[in-house]
Amino acid sequence: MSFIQLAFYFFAAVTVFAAAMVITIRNPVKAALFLVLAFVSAACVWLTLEAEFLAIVLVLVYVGAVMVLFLFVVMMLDINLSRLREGFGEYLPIGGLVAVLMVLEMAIVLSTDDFSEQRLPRPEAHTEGYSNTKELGRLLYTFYVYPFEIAALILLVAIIAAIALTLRKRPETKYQNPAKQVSVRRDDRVRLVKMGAERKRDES
Amino acid sequence: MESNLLSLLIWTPIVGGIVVLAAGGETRAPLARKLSLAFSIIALLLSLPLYNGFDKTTAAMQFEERFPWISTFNVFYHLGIDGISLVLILLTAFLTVIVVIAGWQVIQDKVAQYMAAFLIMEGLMIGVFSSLDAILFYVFWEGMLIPMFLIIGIWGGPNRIYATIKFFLYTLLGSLLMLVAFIYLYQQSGSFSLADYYDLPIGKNTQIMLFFAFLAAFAVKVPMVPVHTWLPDAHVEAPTGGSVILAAIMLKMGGYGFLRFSLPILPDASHILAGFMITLSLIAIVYIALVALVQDDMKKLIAYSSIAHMGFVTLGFFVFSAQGIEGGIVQMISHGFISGALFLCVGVLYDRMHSRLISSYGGVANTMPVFAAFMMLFAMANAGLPGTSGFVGEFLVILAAFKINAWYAVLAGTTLIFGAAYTLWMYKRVIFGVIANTEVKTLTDVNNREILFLTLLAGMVLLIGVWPFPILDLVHASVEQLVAQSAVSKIEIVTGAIR
Amino acid sequence: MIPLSHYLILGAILFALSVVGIFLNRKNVVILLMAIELLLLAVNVNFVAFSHYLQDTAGQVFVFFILTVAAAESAIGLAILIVLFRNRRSINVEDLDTLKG
Amino acid sequence: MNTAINVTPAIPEIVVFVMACVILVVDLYAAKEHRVISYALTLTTLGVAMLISLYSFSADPVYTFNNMFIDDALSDVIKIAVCGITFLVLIYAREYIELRGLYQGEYFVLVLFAVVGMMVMASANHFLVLYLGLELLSLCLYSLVAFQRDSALATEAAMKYFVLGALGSGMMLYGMSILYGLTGTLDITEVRQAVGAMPLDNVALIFGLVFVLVSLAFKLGAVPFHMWVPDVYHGASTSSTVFIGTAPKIAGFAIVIRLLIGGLEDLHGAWRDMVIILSLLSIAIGNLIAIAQSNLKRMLAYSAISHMGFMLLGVLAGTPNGYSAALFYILAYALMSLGGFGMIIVLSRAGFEADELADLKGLNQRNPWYALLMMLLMVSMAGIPPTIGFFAKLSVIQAIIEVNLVWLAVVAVLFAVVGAYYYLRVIKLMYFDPPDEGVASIEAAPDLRVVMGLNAWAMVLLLPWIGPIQRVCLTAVASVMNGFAS
Amino acid sequence: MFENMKLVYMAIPLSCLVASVVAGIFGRKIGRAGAHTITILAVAIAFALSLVVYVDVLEGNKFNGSVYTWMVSGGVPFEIGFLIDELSATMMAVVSFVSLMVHVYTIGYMHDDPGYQRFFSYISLFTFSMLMLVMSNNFLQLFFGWEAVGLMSYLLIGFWFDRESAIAASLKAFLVNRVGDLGFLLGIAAVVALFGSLDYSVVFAGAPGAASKSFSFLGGEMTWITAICLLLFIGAMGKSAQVPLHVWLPDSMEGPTPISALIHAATMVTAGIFMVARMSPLYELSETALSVVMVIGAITAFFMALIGLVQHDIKRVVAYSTLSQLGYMMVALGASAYAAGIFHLVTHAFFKALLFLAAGSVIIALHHQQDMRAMGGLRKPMPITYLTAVIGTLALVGFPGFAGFFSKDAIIEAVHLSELPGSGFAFIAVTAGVFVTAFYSFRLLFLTFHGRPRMDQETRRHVKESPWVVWVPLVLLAIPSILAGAWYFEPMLFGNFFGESLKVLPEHDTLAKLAAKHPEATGVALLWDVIVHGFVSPPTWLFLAGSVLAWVFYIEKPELPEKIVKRFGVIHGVLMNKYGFDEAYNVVFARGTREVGGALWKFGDATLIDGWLVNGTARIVGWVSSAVRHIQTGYVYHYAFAMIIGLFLLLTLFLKP
Repeated sequence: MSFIQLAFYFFAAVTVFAAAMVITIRNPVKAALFLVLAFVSAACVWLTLEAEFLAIVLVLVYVGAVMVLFLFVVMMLDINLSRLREGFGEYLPIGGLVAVLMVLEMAIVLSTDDFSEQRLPRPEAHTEGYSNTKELGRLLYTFYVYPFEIAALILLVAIIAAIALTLRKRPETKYQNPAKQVSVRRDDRVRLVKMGAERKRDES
Repeated sequence: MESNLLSLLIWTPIVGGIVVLAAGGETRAPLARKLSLAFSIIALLLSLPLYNGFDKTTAAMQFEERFPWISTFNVFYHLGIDGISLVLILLTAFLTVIVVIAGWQVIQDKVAQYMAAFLIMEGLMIGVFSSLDAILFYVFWEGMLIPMFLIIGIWGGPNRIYATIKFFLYTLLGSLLMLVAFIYLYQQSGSFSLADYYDLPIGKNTQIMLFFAFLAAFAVKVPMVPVHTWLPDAHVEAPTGGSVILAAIMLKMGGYGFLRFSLPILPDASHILAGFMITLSLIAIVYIALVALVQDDMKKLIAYSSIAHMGFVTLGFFVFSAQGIEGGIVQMISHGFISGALFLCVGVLYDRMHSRLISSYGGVANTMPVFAAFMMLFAMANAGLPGTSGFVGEFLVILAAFKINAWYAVLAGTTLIFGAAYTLWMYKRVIFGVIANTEVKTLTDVNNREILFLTLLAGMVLLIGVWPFPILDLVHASVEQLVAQSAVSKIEIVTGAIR
Repeated sequence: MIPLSHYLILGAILFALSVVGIFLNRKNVVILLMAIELLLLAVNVNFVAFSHYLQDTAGQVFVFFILTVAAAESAIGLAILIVLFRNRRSINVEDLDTLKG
Repeated sequence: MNTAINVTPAIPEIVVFVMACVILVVDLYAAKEHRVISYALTLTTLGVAMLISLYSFSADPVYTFNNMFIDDALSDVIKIAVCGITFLVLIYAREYIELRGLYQGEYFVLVLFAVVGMMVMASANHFLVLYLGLELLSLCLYSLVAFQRDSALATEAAMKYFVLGALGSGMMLYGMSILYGLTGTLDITEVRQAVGAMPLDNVALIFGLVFVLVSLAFKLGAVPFHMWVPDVYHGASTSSTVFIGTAPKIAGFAIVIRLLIGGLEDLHGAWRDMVIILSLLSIAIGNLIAIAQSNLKRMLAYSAISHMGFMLLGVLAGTPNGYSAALFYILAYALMSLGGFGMIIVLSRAGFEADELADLKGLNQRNPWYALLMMLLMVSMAGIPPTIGFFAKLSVIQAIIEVNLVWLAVVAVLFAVVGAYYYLRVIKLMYFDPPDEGVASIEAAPDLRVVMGLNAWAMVLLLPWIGPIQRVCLTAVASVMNGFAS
Repeated sequence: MFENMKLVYMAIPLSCLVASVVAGIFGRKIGRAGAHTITILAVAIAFALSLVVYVDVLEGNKFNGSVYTWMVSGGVPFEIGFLIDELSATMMAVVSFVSLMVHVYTIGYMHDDPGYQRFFSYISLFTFSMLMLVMSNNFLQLFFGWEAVGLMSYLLIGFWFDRESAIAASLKAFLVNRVGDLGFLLGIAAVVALFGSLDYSVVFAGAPGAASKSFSFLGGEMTWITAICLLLFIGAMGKSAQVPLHVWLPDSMEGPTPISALIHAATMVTAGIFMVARMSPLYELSETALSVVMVIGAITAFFMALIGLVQHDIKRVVAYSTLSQLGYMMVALGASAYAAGIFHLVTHAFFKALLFLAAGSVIIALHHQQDMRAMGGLRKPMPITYLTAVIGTLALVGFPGFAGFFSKDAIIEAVHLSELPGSGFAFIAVTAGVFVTAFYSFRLLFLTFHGRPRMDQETRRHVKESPWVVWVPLVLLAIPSILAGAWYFEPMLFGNFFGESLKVLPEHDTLAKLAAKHPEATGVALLWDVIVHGFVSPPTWLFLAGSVLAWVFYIEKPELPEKIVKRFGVIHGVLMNKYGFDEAYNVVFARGTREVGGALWKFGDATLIDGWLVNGTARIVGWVSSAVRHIQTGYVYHYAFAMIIGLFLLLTLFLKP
């Protein structure tokens, strides 16, 4: 068994284990962490496929940003952990059965000739000087410019939507408006009241 | 012949209905009434040139109009009439006027909607009788359901919602199967034109399947046993005008369908299944008559009698002779007048006493002699007395059936007894006898408006009874052609050409 | 060497796990979102593997876009989650049963 | 590599996209009382995009963006329809969202982005583009459902929609990945060529196909992938429902065409039977459950499911006529559905949703005009002539009879009768039942009234133009098939 | 005499029609006097013109032609037309004469009735219908008239529509007649099927050629002609009240007495006789049919007469007498002595109308008391009525020289000479019938006019002779009751009076054989010969025996009947119950059909079709719907699960490795 095989099977096993933990573990924080593990090991699997750029992106962007977002949300929401896993076991057998059946069925199909080594043998490794990143980058900005634009749009939508959905003005919160503070004028704050001079009221 | 008379005849009442709907709000009922009467009379007048200009010597379609409509399906706006259509159109135009008059004072609630519904239905019904394109036919055929649904549902009796939904779904189910058959035929012939259907060779089993599909639609409309149970409910609950149109015209659409579609398009299946159809018809005649005998609701009784009478229509059609078919047609026309008239009579009583139960009445002749006389005439016509229109069709059908099998005629002939029994027994309990209660005692006889429409109907009933010649003269050429068409097998061509 | 099908089966297992995770999980919506991430990961494994074995970069480009979309998706998903939590003070999946029948 | 990209065919998308950004900015600076500017701009944008698509309508396909973008008759038809329907949706929605505090620039922007997504889907000739377009649309829709932030129902619906939608997308991606692995390409034209060269009973091919099909079924809401439909339709604010229930259906049909017909037409033998199952189940379950509903929106949702079943009848026929019939059906359905949900908006007031069936009681007495309009819509949905709903059903049934699936046609019409029952019940409520005591009178803005009237009367008034419309559908479908044939 | 006889023919029925319509529709405007004036005028015109036609026909001017084409269908023309020959001319004269008498009589009888105009309208319309019937030249019009007289009978029996018994009787009459009509209609259908025409002349011309055509029926062979004749005879049984369709006639006495005289004695009920005679060219071709006619007639003649013995209602006695006499006529027809049948029809029309009107006169005098047990001794206060009643009775029982004698005697003789199966029985029945007839006739006479008055004092004091409008018709009818027999005896029976209108095959010609018995005589000599011979013939002895017995029972020993009734209680009971026909019909038909109908309705329509199929389907759909909706649990994981299962199933179903 070559190193690369060893690496693949090891990381594949870790990925599967981590994924299984994600869906079964009680604590959502731990689940998120297992998800991180799954992603990282998946990135390693990808490395065996010479997809270096994607592997790095997966770790940097996904683990770095998205998972953190997850954790943030999980921790921000005040969730009653004790209730979270009640009755989980009841559904495990049927869930497991479905999962096993599906995997079996899929495995049978995926082991057919179409994906065999005869038809699609593992290609030779890339030569020195080949840059996966460069190649992808070139394609993204030229050939895939149209999808790229759409992806931009999607991100824009995500921003708008996320803000529109979550931003709320709390009437009860007190906050300062610096612009208003800065642009304040004297007249706004001080009122000069002109009064007549004081006179003794001796006549009265 | 270049003419757009048929279109005019179809669209005038429909547009009229919309105008009435728009013009007559809740507060403007009198205007709505007058407008409706005007439009229905215009339609009736429009049908007169149709009659005058009709060439009785030919079976060809006349007053044809043909414009492409849905080119992707070869659907045409194709109208045209032969004698059979013509008589039914005349019937429709005539009865709509009657119905408008009949609803004049009786309907006080949502007058404009009521009148508009009838006007729109008139247009649609005339459309049914003059369509030469299957899709156009279907559109008119089904379009009618909605106004009728509303008429029963809004102005109907206490159990109206059950009745109207039953009516609607029953009919819809049958019609949709017919639609499937139409499409199948389109698939074979490449068009929805009836003329193309007529020329289309069809294999035996296919014919039988198609026949049942058509049967589903037509049998429900006619209605034939065992898909008749919507009719008593619908009739009982419908307002008088609704019952009249339902019995007088809508049922005829089923019979018309047999003549226009089943017989000429599927001659072999019609012959193969003739025994079946005749059996159903005879069951309708005997079984329904017995059932009618025990009804205690006048409208239900008349409704059942309608079913029995329509049994004659289908019986006549499926003996495949000119006499039988002509008998069936005359029976349809006559039943249109008679059942319409009887429903109006019940309506007259109902308007006064708000009961349709036979047991609520008794001795009405004492307080409403004129009405009693009218109703006697219509009851006798319903019993098929010679000299009234009710006799002509039954007579011809029995003659025709006798030639096929004497026992058919014997069973059909029992209507002579049963028809008289249920009609006159009802008449006896309602009209004759001593005054049953104080309500009957205070009844007032028919007013001028009621006399007007009853007289018009009585005139028609007697006229046809005494001289049915004109009707038969009109349909004669068409029926001859129909008989010829239904006598030619279509299977031969298929076996020769394809299989 | 590693046959393609092994990668695909890895993808399949991840797919199955995530799917099962969605219907097995009855308490916490966040886990659902995570299962969805797993689902996308499964697909990505497939694409990357195919891309490699086919010697075609299109697959990798696709994965790149999937990652992008997944990020956007989780942003919106979490946003909805927050709104939901604000409304109900709960992200229990079993509590999401007002709409039914 | 071709660097000189022809962007002309994509001008409608670009216009909408750019304008969406403009509106986003304008809205930031416009005071609340001037928000009508955003609204007007949005409508203008949609109108302009529609006109451009109309203007550039041509049967010959034009490929651009390295074959990822296709501009053919189908895409034009769908873009016109989507823009037009969305235009009407916004008119319907205006007063409603104003009254419920949803009248924000973001709302319009999201709608516009959703439109862009649909347009992208319509023109996609590449799995990636298709996926991105779909996601663009889906993300906008999730947000629109959740947009009524203070509504527990809306957020619940959004959450469900989101989870299931992501699952659906995942399935589509998985299917695409398998197809990619088999064909080595993501370009739909090339996929088709590659599939054509393969044995059609290839297990892996079918495997991929099933996943793709399931995701399509999900997007259309076909049973058993329909579960999100009633909850989302019900939970979302009606202004969002009216959008979700109409334009995206058309876009969904576009991807069905692009994937199943554009890409996998050769597998028709395989997917036909699957679609038969889906469509029968949809017709049956949709119609059956709709009967038991008491909520109008929910009832319309189930009716949508059954309508999708009918639409799929046309698709499964696998003939140009069938596809054209399906396209016609989906267009007609969008219009009917628009009116149906629109009526709920019309009858609703501030703080009151007229989405229960009981709210329709005695409508004829309260307002005969609206009762008539609603009746037209219901009749059309039930497929009873003389309305376009009937002609839509006619077309699809014709299509399946053409391929000798008469039994399917018969089963379909039987369930159509079942379906007619609950549409009738609506009419019954409006016409036969007395109104509840103390119901407020109906006040709707003039623009709303006009649109409502036009929408409902279109059911009947479009009759003379059914032929031309169907011819356009046929052209659209033919352009897809010819595009691949050449 | 007239330029265009066709117009005359048309004027005869139409005058009645017009009068009827005027009296019916404008009755209130023209008032009582107006109504009776116009109708009587019309009937008088009809009668006068009928005489003209009669004379004209006797001069040999016959007519057969159509008035207008009713319709044409399947190549068969259906026409309305007239056949004027000896038979129809005779009938027209009789009908219009009796009708005229009854019209006049009605003025008196219905004097106080609120439905005066209506009544005149009805009887005019009836006259119209009856005339159309007898003048018809085809089966269609025959059936028209047939049904129309049935309708008028219905309306007139139920004239007093607030009397439960009257309207029940009218309905019964109509329905029983309808049973006959069914047979009649089927007969017509058979005629059309066999001959392709409804025209008498065509049919009769084709009949000999079609005589051998047969069909299998209940395992045997039957000729079409037999079938037609039997079917038509069913119609005749209904209209002429032959057993077992006789049940309506006694009940029809609920109608006003003029009606009983006109319709239920003189004219309408004889329509069956007329029809069979008219169809003689057909009946002659079927011995089976003739036999049936004869046997049915004989049964009716004898057994109905027996019932007459025990009736107390004066009109009912006359009614059963009518039944019996109709049976005599039928027997004559069955014996191929058509002329004798018609002859008896004519004489019977006069004397039975007379008897009814006389009975009516009594009823008026006693303020609508009809029970003979409350009469008696009316000879003195009502001499004219008494006298005419006696004349009627003598004519009925066949006292030699009176009208009934000639006709009845001829029938008995003819039956005696007939060789058809059943003629033996028929002969015995009609002969015994003479005795019974005499007994009940004189019973009536004695109970009514003789003996001790049994009415209450109040009535007795007011009893007086009826007004002239009542007794004049009695007198006018009494004259032909005496003379008609002698006048027509020779020409009708032996003189080929009816010419071509009646057709008798030589081997059936009983009258010819009868004529052979009196080979030498003609004119008055023959008459004398017959009368003298009559006094020594068995029928006369029988009638004398009957009258004497009646005298003993009701004048000499009035207590005797009581004893006999006690002694023969069973027989009396059977007779009182009219052999149980009414009860049986009630149970089997009236109640039976209703119960069957109710069961069919309840089970077939309500339970099976509506309950199970229609509502059942709806219920199942509703149930399924409410069950299936619970699939939509609201839980997102269930939704996801459904998707997975869907995916899984599709994969499993369609992946074929």
